[in-house]
Amino acid sequence: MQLKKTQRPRNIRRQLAAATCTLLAGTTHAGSLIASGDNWKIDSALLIYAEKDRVSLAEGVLNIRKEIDDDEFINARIVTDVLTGSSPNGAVPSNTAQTFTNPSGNSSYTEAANTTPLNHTFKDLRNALSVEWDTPFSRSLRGTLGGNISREYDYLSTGISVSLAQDINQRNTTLTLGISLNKDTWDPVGGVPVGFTAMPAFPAKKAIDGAKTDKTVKDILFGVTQIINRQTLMQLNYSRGQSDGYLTDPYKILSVLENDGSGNLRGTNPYVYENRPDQRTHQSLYWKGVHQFHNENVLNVSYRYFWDDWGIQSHTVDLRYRFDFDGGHYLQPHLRYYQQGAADFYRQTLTDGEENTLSYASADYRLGEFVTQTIGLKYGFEFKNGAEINFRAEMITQKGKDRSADAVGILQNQQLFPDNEAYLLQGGLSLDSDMVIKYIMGFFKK
Amino acid sequence: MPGLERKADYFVGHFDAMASNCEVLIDTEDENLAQEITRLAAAEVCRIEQKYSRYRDDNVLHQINQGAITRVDEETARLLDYAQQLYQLSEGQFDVTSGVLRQAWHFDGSDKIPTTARIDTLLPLIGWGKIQWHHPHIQLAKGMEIDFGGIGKEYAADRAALNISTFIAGQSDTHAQNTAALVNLGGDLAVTGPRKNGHGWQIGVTSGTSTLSLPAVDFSLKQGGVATSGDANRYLEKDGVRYGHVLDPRTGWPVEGAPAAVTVIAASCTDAGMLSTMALLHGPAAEDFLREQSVPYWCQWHNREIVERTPYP
Amino acid sequence: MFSRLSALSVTLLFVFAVPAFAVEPAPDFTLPTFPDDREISLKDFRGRVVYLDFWATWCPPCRKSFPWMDEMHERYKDEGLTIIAISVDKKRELIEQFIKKTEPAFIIAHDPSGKVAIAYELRAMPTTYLIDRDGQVVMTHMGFRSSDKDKLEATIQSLLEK
Amino acid sequence: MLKTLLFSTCIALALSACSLEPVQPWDRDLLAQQKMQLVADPLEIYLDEHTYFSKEASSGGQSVGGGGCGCN
Repeated sequence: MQLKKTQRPRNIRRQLAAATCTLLAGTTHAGSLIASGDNWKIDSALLIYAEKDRVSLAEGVLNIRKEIDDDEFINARIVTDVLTGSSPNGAVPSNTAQTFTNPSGNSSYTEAANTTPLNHTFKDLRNALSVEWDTPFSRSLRGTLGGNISREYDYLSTGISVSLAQDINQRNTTLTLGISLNKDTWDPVGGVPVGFTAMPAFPAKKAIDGAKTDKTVKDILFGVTQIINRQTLMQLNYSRGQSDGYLTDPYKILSVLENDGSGNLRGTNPYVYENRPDQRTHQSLYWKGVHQFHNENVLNVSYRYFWDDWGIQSHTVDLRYRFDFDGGHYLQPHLRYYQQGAADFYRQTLTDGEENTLSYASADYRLGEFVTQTIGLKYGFEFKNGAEINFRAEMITQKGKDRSADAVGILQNQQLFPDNEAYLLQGGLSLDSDMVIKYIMGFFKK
Repeated sequence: MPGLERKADYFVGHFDAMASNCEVLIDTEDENLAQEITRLAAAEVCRIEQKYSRYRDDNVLHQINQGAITRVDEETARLLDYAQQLYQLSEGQFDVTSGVLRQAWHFDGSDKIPTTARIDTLLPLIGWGKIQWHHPHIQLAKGMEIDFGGIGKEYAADRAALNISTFIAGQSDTHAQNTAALVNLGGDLAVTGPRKNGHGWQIGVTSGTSTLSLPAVDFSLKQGGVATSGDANRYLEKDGVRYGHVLDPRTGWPVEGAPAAVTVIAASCTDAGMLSTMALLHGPAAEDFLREQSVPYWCQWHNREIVERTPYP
Repeated sequence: MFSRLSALSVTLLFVFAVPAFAVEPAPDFTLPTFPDDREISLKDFRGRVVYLDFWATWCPPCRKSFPWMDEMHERYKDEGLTIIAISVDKKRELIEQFIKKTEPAFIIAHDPSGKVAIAYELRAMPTTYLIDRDGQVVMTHMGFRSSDKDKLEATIQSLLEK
Repeated sequence: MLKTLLFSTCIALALSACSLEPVQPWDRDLLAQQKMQLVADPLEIYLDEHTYFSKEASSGGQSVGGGGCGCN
């Protein structure tokens, strides 16, 4: 019954090794290599933003994107930022020193003559989390559901958003519809001031309308993205948003001048709290084009026209041009030009009695007429495994319209719009390799 | 419950599984790390034992062996694919369906040789080709059974070593990342890599027969695995003929003139195990087969009662 | 026995239920292969079941299908399955880099101009055409999701058994 | 007036889409690159939007969602 084996044994070692490799690795050797990059993506960035003599901000962002099923993603973003420094309080400079009460009402501070009065109490830590679930409904329709929460010591913002993207025209055109709803709560230091009431001289207390107040913001967006050719695509969005509730800045005040054209602050109650409408509807048209030239450089340019029923109109042009070099290096200059007109109720100062006749007024420089210009350069390096490291440096200047000719009396010699200059430094790191994720997991396990 | 023992510059973790004394040698002086690695290895080996033990009635193997159509999980599917490849590579000599022969053969040193008629009743129940295996579904004919006994221990050793490697790679400090380990499941062993000092692990092979007092063979292993097949103490003897325990699934009878035991070093413990098993199945040509594979091996023959070996390259 | 039945029923469902999958002859083509730069024609594989896949290195689901195609190749090559993966990448180097990393065991062909893609009226990346032993396209499948694997494999099995 | 403008822009875009030669699936190599995405570096855009949100009266336009802040 024995089987005679006479033929020479075959060499099977290599085939056996390949089979064993498949058995042990849990997948073919190709599998472990490919699955990695498509599954996890971690992006992180650290931003340092510093204004000359004003606020400084350090902001860290961590973004984790994971493919949980085919084409279905969970995206989570964690942001922490620390803000320190001072911000214009709305009052105009004067030829004498000025004294203001802190928002808490527990102390006061004095600003020297001929300087823009700043509120020095800003020191804030913000933590924000947003999570998005992005899933396909069919081969041409996908949806995104998002939620976000952001917490500062005096501000809480929560929101949800939903958007749908439908591909048509052989996937050359994508129609987007998005809506979002945000509910924000102010818990300002010292309570919510009553608009147009006087900022009392310490130790008197300001008139307040409760400790907390809130607002809701609803947005809707329609977009069309069109592939123009193999190298070009464009996007056009129309969006409309409505804010309701407390839209005033509880820390901003206005200087009230004497009625005599002297430009002097009035003798009693020289400062009043600002007061804005409790509703705002804004709209914007946004266009963006991305084009790749034959030398593989990419131009990314956008234009936004924004207008609202407060009378603000703005134009924003943003331009980024990416030069690719051999070996994964790239350089990307960035230019941005922003020009805005003032809100109808923007006033640099009030004159005595005006607070009783006007419905709204604010001296917040952000509602005034100004131009912001940004110039920056980014350097990036893409590793062969898909990771990327990048740095950028930018300079931002903000310049208001010179209104000294309209100013009265002694104010003609003052810089009424608080021009600003800021520097931005950012470092970023993106990873999407399995090894690194394992490393990080191991680190957290420790 | 795994135990841990401190040696000169490494730890040894102990646990019992797969009817063997199992140990893990861990090249570290960090007791917590050694503990964790031992626990990891024990967990993996026990998991595989439970999943593929033929003595249990609550696992996937039992379900398959009931003859029902079974949709199997990925791991089982890989094992079945592997079994199929082994069947093809060995031209039918290695067959995971041959376990039913145990019903006729009891290698207890006695002279109870089964009758040809008895063997012939079992032969229709043997043969990979009779199985319906279409990933991920399997169905066996009534009376057939699958037994991963010939693969299980080696597979478990490799899986445990692989899990340890993954765990080590995930460690954050460099000390832990340099840790190497050796998994030894009753003589089937796998290493995760060379020791910290860059040298291999010193391994001794002793003769399988108690009557012999041959010097142990020492060698150093940096990568891969080692496995031994065969057991000189399992045989039947009748009318002066010795029936070895290595059965040819195609005939149902022992392979004539097979070595008592074969030890092989290969890229993985599983590879080593399959090569040593196939060598046994080649009977007197076992060494021809091993030389053709150009792997280091040790071969122990009954008749000559010596261990021949190929020097470790 | 079980899987043969279920595979067949799956295929029938597709042949009859969706007109887009109606049987029609697969257009023949001749393309260079990677990495050995041979020329292959579809007609050379008459008598075998052909899994014809259009892919590109820049397409994530395409990349994701490679380990699975390797598995299918390994599992069914002896039963008569041929996998031809046609890359529509413009640049050769991209394919070279990719296959150096993944070492697929099946056939990789190159169609940089998309002429074969046009002949097959490709509408998405990736698209798979299952061609039976008589050279008829039996199934057209767009995209690659994990959940598609069972259906594709069942169709492959049924075509191999025909 | 504005609605008319918007409407006509949409029509123009739709018409241009019809007259454009569609880019075929196999020709999307460049469009698949990260640097060709509308938002090529999402974190950079997020940080920019956050910065300008707190310094200017306009915001949004690119997408919906994201959070507000009481920024200064």
